Amino acid sequence: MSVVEERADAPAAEQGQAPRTGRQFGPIRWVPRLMVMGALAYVFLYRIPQDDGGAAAIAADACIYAIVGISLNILIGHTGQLSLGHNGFFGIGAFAAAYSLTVRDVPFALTFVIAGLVGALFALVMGLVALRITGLYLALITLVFALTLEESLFEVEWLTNAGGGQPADRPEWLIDDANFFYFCLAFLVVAVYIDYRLLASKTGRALLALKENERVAEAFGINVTAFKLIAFVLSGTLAGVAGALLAYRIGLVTASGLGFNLALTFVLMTVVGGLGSRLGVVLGASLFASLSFLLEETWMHSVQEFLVGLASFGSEGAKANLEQYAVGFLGALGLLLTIVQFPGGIGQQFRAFFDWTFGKPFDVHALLHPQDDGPGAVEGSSVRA
Amino acid sequence: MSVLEVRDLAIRFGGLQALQGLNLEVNEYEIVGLIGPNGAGKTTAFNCITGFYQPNTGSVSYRGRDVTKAPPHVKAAMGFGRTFQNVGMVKSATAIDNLKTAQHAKAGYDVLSGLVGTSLTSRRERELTAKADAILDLLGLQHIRDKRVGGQSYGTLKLLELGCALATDPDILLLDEPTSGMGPDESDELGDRLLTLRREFALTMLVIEHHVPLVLRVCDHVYVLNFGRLLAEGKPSVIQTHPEVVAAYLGGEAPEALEQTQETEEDAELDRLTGQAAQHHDNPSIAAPELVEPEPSGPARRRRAAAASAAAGSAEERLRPKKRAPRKRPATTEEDESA
Amino acid sequence: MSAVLLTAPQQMQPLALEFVVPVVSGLIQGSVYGLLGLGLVLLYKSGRIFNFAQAEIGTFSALFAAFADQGTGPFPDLPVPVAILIGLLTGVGLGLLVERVVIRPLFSAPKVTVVVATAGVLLLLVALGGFLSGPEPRSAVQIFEGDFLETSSLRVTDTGALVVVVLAVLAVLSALFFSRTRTGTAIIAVSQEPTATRLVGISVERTSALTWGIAGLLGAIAGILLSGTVGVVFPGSLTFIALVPAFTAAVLGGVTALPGAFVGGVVVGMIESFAQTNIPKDVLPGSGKVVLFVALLAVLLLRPAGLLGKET
Amino acid sequence: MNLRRSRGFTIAILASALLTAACGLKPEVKDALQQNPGLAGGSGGQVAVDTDGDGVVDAFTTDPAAGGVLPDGTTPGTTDGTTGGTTGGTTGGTTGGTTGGTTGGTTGGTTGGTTGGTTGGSAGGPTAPVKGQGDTTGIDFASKTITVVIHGPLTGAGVPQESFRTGGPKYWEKSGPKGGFRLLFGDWKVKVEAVDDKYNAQDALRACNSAAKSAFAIFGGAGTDQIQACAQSQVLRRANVPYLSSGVTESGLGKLPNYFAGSMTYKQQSPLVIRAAKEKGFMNKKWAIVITGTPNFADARDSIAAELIKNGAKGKAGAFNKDNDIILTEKAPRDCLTVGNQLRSGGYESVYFLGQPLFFGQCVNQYPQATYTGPGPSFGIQSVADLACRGGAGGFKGFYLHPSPDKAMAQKGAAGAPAFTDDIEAGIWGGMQQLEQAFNLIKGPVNRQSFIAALAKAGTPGGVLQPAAYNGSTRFGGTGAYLNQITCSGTSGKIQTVATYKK
Repeated sequence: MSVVEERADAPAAEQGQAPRTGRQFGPIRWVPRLMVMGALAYVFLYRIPQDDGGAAAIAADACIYAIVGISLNILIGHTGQLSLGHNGFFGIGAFAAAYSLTVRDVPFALTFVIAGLVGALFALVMGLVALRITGLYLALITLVFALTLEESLFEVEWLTNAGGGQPADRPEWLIDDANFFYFCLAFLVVAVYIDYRLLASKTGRALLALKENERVAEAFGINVTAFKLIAFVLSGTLAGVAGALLAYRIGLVTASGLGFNLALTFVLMTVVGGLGSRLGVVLGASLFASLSFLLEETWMHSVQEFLVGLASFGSEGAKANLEQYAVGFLGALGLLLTIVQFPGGIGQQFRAFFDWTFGKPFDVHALLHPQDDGPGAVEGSSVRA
Repeated sequence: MSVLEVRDLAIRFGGLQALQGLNLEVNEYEIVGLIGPNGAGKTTAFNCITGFYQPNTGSVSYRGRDVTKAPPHVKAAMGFGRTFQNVGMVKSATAIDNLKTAQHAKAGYDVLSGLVGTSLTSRRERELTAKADAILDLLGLQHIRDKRVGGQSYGTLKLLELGCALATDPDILLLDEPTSGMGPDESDELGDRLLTLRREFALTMLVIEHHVPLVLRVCDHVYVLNFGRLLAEGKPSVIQTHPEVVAAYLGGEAPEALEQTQETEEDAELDRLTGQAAQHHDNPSIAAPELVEPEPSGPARRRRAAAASAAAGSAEERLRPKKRAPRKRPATTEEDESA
Repeated sequence: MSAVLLTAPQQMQPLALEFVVPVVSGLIQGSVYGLLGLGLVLLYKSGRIFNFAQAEIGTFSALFAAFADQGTGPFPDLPVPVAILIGLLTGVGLGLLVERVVIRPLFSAPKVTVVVATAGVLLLLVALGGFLSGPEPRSAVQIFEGDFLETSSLRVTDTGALVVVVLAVLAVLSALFFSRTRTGTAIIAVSQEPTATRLVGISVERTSALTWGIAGLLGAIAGILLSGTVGVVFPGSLTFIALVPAFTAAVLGGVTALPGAFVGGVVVGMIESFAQTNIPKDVLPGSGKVVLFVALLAVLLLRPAGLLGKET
Repeated sequence: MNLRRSRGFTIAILASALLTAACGLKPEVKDALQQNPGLAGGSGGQVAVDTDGDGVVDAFTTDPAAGGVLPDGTTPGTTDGTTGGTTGGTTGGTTGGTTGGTTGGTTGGTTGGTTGGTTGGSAGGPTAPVKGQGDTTGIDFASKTITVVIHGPLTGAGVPQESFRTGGPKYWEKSGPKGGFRLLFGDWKVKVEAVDDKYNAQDALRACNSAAKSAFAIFGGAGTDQIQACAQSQVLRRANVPYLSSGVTESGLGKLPNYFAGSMTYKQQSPLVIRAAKEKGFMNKKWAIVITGTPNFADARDSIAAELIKNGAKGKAGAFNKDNDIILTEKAPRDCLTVGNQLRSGGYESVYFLGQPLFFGQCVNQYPQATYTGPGPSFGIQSVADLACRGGAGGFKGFYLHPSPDKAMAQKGAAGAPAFTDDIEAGIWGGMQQLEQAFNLIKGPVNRQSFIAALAKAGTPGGVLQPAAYNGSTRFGGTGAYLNQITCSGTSGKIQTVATYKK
């Protein structure tokens, strides 16, 4: 019975794997794992935030992007609705927070609530559209929706101070970037928990069912309309809150920072991370948030130099300006590789390691044959057209 | 009082009158059969009854209440459990999760407490799992409990789908060809199972079925559809010898050709509705083309059909319509009406 | 249109700002959208793909034409027609390359995956274009340098006029291509029944390559002409300026109907122009976009097949 | 035990670990914050008296308006600083420097004193930077280097310019004695880092905030929105980071304690535009104002409209109308077709144009017949002119007010400078010159507070740029501008300074 009990809470995606032996107990096996965990904790909880080279700020970005990734994954990965307009929900959250704080003097904590609500509201509108328009057309309409927001609502003077941008000052205790990183991390933890609960409860099952086959879902008694909207609202709320965090992270929100590129980056990081894989999405988002920093400040600089060095003509003496393209190049390459070669994304690649860290035997098979059977392999590639 | 009562049901798709003047009644604790040649409108009738289609005229009442306009998920919550002709399940989820998904309407907690993770939620989740396990035990499917359903054989899937329908806690069960893809032994077994289910769960059933021995054995009453109209009704033994029914069924076509009518309906139709091309699942590791491919390619279908008829043994054991009535149907509704 | 303007510009003066100007500038802008839209429609029609890289293929082609025109990189200083030819070849080559490397391995993948992949191609092309050209705007190849028409109230450059003509001709030609030629029908057949077409001896691969080659050519034509009207080209420029309106044009016109791209493009251009001219920025910023979004939404909700599309 | 459950478990552990860590770290971080001296007083444009982390009174008390007494006993004098600066600006400073000797009050002052005293020779009397005094972020005592960051659109949708990167080093690293480093007082060097703001306020702010940690001062290269965003940055204000830029908008910048505009703002330039129009003969024409619809241009728009009305300008239908003759635009170049045709059908002959440079060039292409004028684009006028001439069939003509003069004139004003490739380099050169002049104003040890205090009550004598004068009440110190005429020779633009206007 206990076996059954233990399996009881297992949500859909993780099961149906090749049977694995259970968790190995015993203190000795845990030593290396604890060491790895300790090292990770040291790096992420102390080393990076206390870094004086600006890593804390980038880490905060990574948390914010990861929240967006989780939000987007709820739509694309769990519900099968391709949204190219997430920059819209994200942006409206950012503006709502900045506006309510700076212009309306709303208390700091309340601005997050407002941002979440506004994000949810806009997502609800898009969700209503998604009830009628599906597949690629939905992708297109969300894209146009976000671009329209960018050029219209985000340029409305009273709300956004038009091109000048709406400032959003952090409270005293958050001005330090390390503190702000911990603050963002707390939000990320909540977002991850929500996503975890989502999949562990009936909502996640309902979303998966309606993603695969709306009629089956209906026959199971799932109100497809309601749950689609729930997915949009949840996703919009998370995106809106992430937007508020971004507003405080930068201190200013402008429309130009919320354009098409951002929309693409969001989709890219989610797909490269591995649709349906929570770990992958967080990793992918962090990677994309910090890529340009990594290319500037770490050993990866040599990669960038190599790429820039390849660029030979049309730009004599201006190679320094080419650095920005290294980010796009690597990101795009990562995306194409993911789609064509590793549909499981980063999450798939890291899963063996992650599983091992938390108690499972190291699964070489999963590492070497990423296309077998992983959640990403199925969910990541079966976004409904 | 009858559990389900259908009055003067009619629906048309474009130029095609798919159903006309259908009257049908299912009483408490009955197993009612719905048979007819392909394209007769059986699945369409199911779809109208369960709310997937809105009939143009006519009414559907459930225990005296008019539920014609209720959407499918409401009907499911009301007690309409149904299966699909070509297996309706969440293919990327495991068997146990499908069974839990099917209990959606009876989950007993709301979305928010699910997200927060209250103690009620975890208790209810445990109960859902226990019930799902009980159903697996009942159907003898514990061995595929944690396997993704996408990889299972067709017969297993049909059985599991029945389990899913049971998991919705139905009052009336609508089964669309529950034996398709099963061999004769499995079919017999299913017949026993249906009778057991009726006894144990006090179920009422409406069954679309080709496998005549099964119909004869389990059904209390049979309706025969042809060209969207009611051709005959009555006790199975009477229907069996009904001249018009025999005429409609016994023709020249080989049984193999008739087996080809295992067309998928759901995906093809969805695709048509959304204007999208057929979507192919891209994971080669998942078998069961019936589930994976919206439109199984010709050869595979034929192979399966041949295998099924070989297993069926003697031809008379399976009363099958021998000839599809020659008729022209607009191409657009092909997917709608393959039953 | 131009004839009317030429004969009676003075009388139109009161109406000019509100009506004639948006119509004419909308026509030119819209033709550019339509040109891009034509390639989008072709790919959608043949494979149910929204190609996000379409505009960037155009940018890339325009960049190469500019390289050749200015003698940058490996190119000697070439005359304009040769430069344009190089640009067109670049577009075709890119189309073929994208098909072979990205599209073909994804034949059986869900369409949405393919679409995300084309977005990846878009970013990759921007990056490559950046590596090759640098971020600075580069002056584009000018096919003609004169003015087609100049009155007291508006001016149309030769390039602008050329865009309209080219779009009209191409829209008609491609419609004929699909209805009259074997290759055209083969493309349609492949899109609708891949397996069956393979059985009757049409190579799906070759047809796909052909489609992408043509799409690349259309993209290149759009790119060279659009950069001509704007005057400059830089990595991402066409995507930035025209990709979304082009999509809107394609959908408005009916994404499966080739002349639809023409109609859709012109409608989009005019709607945008009208809104921009007549709704001041302080009343509604980005009015052109808002009106377009509403139009797109309305069309998708009310007539999903588009203005000229057939219900399929 | 399945993975999902274990993940949930893990996440719970992680979450609690994170929270504990965050809470545990907070006091330390707060301490660290408190040790970071130099909290700016929020108002009044003055630098607040501050204590450093040890609670020791800072090396100086600053109340520039009141002419406070420096700890070393000398009275800061405006004239002193200015003359010192003037000579220092070009000659590199031979006089002065003795005052640096004995900065009293704190430890570390002695080190500074010795350095200053022994080396002598710093212009206007700044002492070398001293550890432990004021906020000396961005000063590297080991290599004797002061880091300054320039942000500008190295990339982006404007007219991205490599010159933003090369301009700074050209001043500090290539125009010193024998073409080498230009040395500040006490052989200190200035290292300039260019960071990319992508011509986007958000990225500018990001860049500035991160630069505030490593740079002593920040110089805004270009772009109104970007400059405004940076200047207003919470981080910069709080850490009191000196921020210099050319004059752009006045909106939101007037009260910032750390901001200095080194040239005239757009609003200040409006009367000069009228003057240019009168002198160059395009005043009595039909006027239009084409301006990007951002609040940051509102002051420019309102002031030029008021000036035009005051001077009896004509608009499309008779008298210049404040509403009808202003065309607000989006930022996107695709508006240009519309704008061009609007100008054409309105029959406008003189156009005040304020907007993104690339946009400007493209719009002019659509309607080259008018005479264009305005302040700025504050940078990149050469590429704008090229762009305008290329499509405008050579017909483009414009008179633009600009902080820096044409290349030839700039070269003359910048003795020892390597040849400028364009006006951006010249402009940055001028800005760097101002910066050096500002350094030389400091009495006593160099830190952010003393820098701001010294500059706030004086100004810079100019060189390539016109002089800037600040006093207690304004940070918009520009006193003049150059009128640059743009004409086309073939398809390339020619820029020539035709007048120098004083305020």
